Amino acid sequence: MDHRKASLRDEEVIQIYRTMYLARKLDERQWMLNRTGKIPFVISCQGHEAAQVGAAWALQAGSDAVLPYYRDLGVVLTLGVSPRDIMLAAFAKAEDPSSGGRQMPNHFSDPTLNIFTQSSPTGSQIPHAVGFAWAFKVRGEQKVAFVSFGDGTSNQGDFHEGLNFAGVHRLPVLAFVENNTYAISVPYHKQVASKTIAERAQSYGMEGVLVDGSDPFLVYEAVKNARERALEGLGGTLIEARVSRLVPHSSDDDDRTYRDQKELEEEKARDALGKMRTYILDKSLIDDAALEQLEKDVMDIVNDATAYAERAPYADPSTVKRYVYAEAE
Amino acid sequence: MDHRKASLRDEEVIQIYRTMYLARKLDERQWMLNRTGKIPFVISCQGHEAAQVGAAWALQAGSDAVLPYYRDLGVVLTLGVSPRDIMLAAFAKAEDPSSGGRQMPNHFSDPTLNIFTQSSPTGSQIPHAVGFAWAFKVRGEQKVAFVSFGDGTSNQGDFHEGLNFAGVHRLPVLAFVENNTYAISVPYHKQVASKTIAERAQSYGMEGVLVDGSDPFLVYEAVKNARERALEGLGGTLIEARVSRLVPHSSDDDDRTYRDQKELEEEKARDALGKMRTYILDKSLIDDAALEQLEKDVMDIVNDATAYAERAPYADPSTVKRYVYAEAE
Amino acid sequence: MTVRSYIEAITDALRQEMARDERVFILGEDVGKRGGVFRATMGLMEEFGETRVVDAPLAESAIVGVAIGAAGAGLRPVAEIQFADYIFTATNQIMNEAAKIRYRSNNDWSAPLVIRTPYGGGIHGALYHSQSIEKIFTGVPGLRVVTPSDPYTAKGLLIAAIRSDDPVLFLEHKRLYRLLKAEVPDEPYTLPLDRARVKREGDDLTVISYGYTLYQVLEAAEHLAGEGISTHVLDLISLYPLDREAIIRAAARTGKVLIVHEDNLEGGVGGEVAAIIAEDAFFDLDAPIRRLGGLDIPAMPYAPPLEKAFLPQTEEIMEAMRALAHF
Amino acid sequence: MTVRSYIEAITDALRQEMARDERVFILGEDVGKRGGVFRATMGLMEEFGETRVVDAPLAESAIVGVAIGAAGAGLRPVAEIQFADYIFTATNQIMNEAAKIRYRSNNDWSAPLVIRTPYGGGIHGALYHSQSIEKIFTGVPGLRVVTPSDPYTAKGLLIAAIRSDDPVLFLEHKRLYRLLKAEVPDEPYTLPLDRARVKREGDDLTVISYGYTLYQVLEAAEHLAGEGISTHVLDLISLYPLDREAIIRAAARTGKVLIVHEDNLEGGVGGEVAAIIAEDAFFDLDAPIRRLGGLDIPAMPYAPPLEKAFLPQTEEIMEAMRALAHF
Ligand SMILES: Cc1ncc(C[n+]2csc(CCOP(=O)(O)OP(=O)(O)O)c2C)c(N)n1
Ligand SMILES: Cc1ncc(C[n+]2csc(CCOP(=O)(O)OP(=O)(O)O)c2C)c(N)n1
Ligand SMILES: [Mg+2]
Ligand SMILES: [Mg+2]
Repeated sequence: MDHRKASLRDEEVIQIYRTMYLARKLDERQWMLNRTGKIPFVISCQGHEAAQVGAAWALQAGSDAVLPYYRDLGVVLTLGVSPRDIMLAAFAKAEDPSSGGRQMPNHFSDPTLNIFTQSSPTGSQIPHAVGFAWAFKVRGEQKVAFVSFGDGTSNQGDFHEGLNFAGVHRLPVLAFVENNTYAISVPYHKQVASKTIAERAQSYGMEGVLVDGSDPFLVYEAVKNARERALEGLGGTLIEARVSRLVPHSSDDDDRTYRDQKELEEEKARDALGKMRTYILDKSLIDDAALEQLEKDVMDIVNDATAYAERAPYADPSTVKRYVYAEAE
Repeated sequence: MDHRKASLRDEEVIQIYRTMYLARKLDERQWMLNRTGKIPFVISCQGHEAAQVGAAWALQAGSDAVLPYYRDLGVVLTLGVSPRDIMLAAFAKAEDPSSGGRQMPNHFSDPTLNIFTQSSPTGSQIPHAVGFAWAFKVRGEQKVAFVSFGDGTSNQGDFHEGLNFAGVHRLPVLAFVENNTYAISVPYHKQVASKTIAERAQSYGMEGVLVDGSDPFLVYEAVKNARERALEGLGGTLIEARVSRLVPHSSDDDDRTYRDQKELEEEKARDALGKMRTYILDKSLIDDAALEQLEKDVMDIVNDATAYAERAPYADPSTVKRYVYAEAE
Repeated sequence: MTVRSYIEAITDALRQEMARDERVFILGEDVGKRGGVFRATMGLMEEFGETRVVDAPLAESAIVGVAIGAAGAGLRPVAEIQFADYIFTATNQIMNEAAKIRYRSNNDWSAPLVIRTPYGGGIHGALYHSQSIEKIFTGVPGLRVVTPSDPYTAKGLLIAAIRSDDPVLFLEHKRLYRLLKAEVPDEPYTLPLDRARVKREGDDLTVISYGYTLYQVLEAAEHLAGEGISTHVLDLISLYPLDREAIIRAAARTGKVLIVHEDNLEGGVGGEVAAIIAEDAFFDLDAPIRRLGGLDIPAMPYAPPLEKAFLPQTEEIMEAMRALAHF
Repeated sequence: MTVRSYIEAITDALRQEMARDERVFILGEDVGKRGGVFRATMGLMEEFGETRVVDAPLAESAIVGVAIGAAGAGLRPVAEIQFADYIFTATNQIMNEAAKIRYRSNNDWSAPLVIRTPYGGGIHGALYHSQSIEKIFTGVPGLRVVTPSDPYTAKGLLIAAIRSDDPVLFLEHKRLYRLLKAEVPDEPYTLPLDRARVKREGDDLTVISYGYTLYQVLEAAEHLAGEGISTHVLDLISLYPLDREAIIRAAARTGKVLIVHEDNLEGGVGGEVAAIIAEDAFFDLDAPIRRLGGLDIPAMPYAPPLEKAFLPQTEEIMEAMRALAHF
């Protein structure tokens, strides 16, 4: 879609591209670090960036509550998490704002941005988002709770229980499904019994919206509209963005046993990031030189973040017992 | 509806009425026994009998797997559980076939009838039914798994997870919701976010059917059709029967704080049991004298069952440690 | 001071905290119009309105999960699980989420919520309305598990739990709800969440218990006093983390220890209590550490003779106490 | 005999039981085409087909619940929970259903199923891929909880679990999967589900452990042998119900006991073990019963220095052993 139809300014589109590109490069760097034995684990956003950045662009950073999942590098960068923060988590360093190196990377958390702390069990964040939305509603605040997760996760009990609670009380929850048609190795048709995830909204008296996740403007528009409806008191929305997982599930995975590699190559050829690059050039929102400079700047940032994080200290082992319970001030 | 439209023989209709009446009378007797301090607890089928007997009439007793819930006295009587069995459970006597007096009444179980053992946590039986259906499908058996539960229970994670599993594999599961619009004191609109429970079937790629649960023929037809579809390999069905809970949730409940008593009186006046009695007389399926005799016979059975169970011994306390684990033969 | 039952003390605590702090709200099944199936929240919806007392859909994982999110947003949820037997579907939200939120976020976020739930048997509740669940939920760092055994403690402990910045699993023994009445201060007060309390001073043997069985122990102690046996009785109150110092002190005082609880014997909290004593009060011991508990069967059956067979009878407890005293 | 790793022994057991008994089937996440994220079910879908190896939707409560129903219908399910950390949403199905089915139906129905799951840390798994869950699931009458610590035991115990008519939670320490290889008989065999095993005979002190820490203990024992200290080592294997006789015998043999496990110290299985000894081997004891365990923090953190700080190091275990021996 044309970005002007979504009322996005040219400058915003450049920023969207830049954030997608940054996410991709930070992600790729982590794979490299993993393959060279410098970090133990990576889990990727590659192929989801358009949907993530488009969605987060519609949120009010620091005000709306955001409960992302492990792929949402694009979401949190858009909200304002810094590349250094990302790399600090990848290297598990003390300064990592999400957990001080206690959690695996991509378990985002940042109270200054109202990004709630995440765990690994899939779907458990959905009722949390509903709880935030409950608080916003009873306090009369103009905020929504945005929560994201994968297609497989929409089978968890917490998805059902959480969204039903939200539906009964018409709470301002935006449930964002990044449907990449796989849950690790299990393909959609063995995983989800409904044709779309979006149609599950009906069970919760909610709007369900299906959107092409390779187009950030479409996603932006869907989330923006859903946010407005939620703020008008019309309840939450279940938004399904169709995306592509361009790499194995994580650095511990090998997708060759279960994924048609030719199909995957085709998906890579249709990469939303490349499409977006072509778009900004075609629409003359940027010229070649400026784009090159932008991409170079991003690489400098990635390099800086990597170097900074690699040098940063680990938490002192003596801190390992802290913060199990509230400590007296 | 006219019973001939559902291809039910006149004699079957009399049996359906008789079973409904028997369920009601056994149920009423338990309340009396409870109010006179003879048994500690009752949970009722009153108002659900038409739906229960109609549904169970469509099943193959002893062959189909049946996973009822605590209100399903009408279901299990139809399948062949005896009034004495019911009263033995009410009095918690050793001979109670469902648990030997270990469980509360109405936690049905009878391996000879392929009624699987039930617990109290709502909804946990749904995945069990899916497991039975899985076994039937892989063994190529012409059987279905019938599982029932209340409207509130359709909010449990196990409902969602179980039916999605069934949907993915198109398993022969009949999920039967007895929607009495209350979960103890909480009314439907505070409980369930979708307009109907039946429409939740869409999330599972299943058929969803809404049926008037005060008409046993309609329910019979719905379950029969669903059973046939399941046996043809077309997958399960979620059937919602609209019923009325004519008494408090259980003998520990008092519905006066939360339920409009006038509305309740009106529902009682529309009691499906009375409607059915009128129907068989109006259609001249039975004459007054024969009906009176039938009802007297039922009362004799209820009296016999009560007397038998009251006299029956409790399990010996020395048995309390048995059957925690498999015992060597 | 007003004479109140255990459950009245709980209602009193809830009402006072809701009046004091508008962030406090209740959610659970039937807690609103019905006032709870045991009536712990009776009248609170009328008094505080439907946004403060929420009749939640039948879905325990959501009850706890929504409470966690609401706590993250700054509210102070008090979730009710209707019977402890039904808490298990919320295990992930309790153990993997609530208990770990502070730790995993390096103190940035917390989960200040209370989960109240009635546990225990002896009221013809059968296998699914009688369970003692404490053994399952103790041992989860980040979570506090407490249980009061009298009205005074119930009120002060619940207020402390609500004001605490940690998630607290607040276990209420349902057989105690209306069994006893006692003087309870009218004004709000708090009791420490992590302290055991000496219920009776004595010198011949020590009995450590909590919940319903504590009353069997106290009855036995009273009886044995007539035989000249002096019993020291400790009420654990905090089941996790345990009050190690109080346990060691109580054990060391007499050198003879009996531990009694309703939860199944094997794997119950008594094992940890005994282990603490066997490690840190070993040289004070004059006899083997004895334990009595519920049978190692799934839960209390429904039939009265079977139900009764589950728990050690007061006679049996007394016998064990006498044997220890004369050891 | 073939030299196999721990995980190869597990695959071997699965394959042989599936070939022997067509009722046996596997369900879990990624167990099919992917062969499991740790590769325990590698090649089994190819060999036995899609109705015997089922890639289940991402929903743990359904995995266990469907297994229970299938078992009720006469099949023999082996469910895999991908990481033990993700088992908690299935708690209700495990504790309230599987464990209670035989008891509540007075022996009419049963739930013969196995739930396999990798637990434990030390592989950079952080808070949600490192947990020791045994303390949560032990103490549930009707459920067996076992954990092998070597390839030979892994195979024989898993075959026994599959053939058992009881529900078995089969815990596999993921750090052991590829850590060691040993001779494993090629033919199927079973080992008792409820027996501990002496791993090393000795006379100066007894160490009781299981899982990964057992190897730290054995290493320490080997080292201390050089100092003339003779250590008796017991591998619990069955965590519930515990093998009381073996525990008492092992404790009585030396009179000095150290218990070591990876699970958090407070509330861990070691408490029950100590309690058994303090009650039934009291007069044989020559020293306080010592315990070492994981820190009482939510789980192992990700950062290597923090991860390492979680567990007692072998040095620390050795120090405790030495102190006991010289006591
Ligand atoms: C409760 C739980 N079970 C299993 C896992 C292991 N696991 C991690 S991600 C994943 C697949 C998730 O698939 P999906 O929801 O589609 O998200 P995607 O990774 O495809 O974006 C699984 C099974 C987990 N983290 N939590
Ligand atoms: C998991 C669980 N939570 C709570 C309860 C207590 N409880 C018993 S029945 C019931 C309401 C069930 O409502 P519904 O599903 O509509 O069935 P109905 O009783 O109306 O037929 C509740 C909350 C329970 N048995 N199990
Ligand atoms: Mg996916
Ligand atoms: Mg209902």
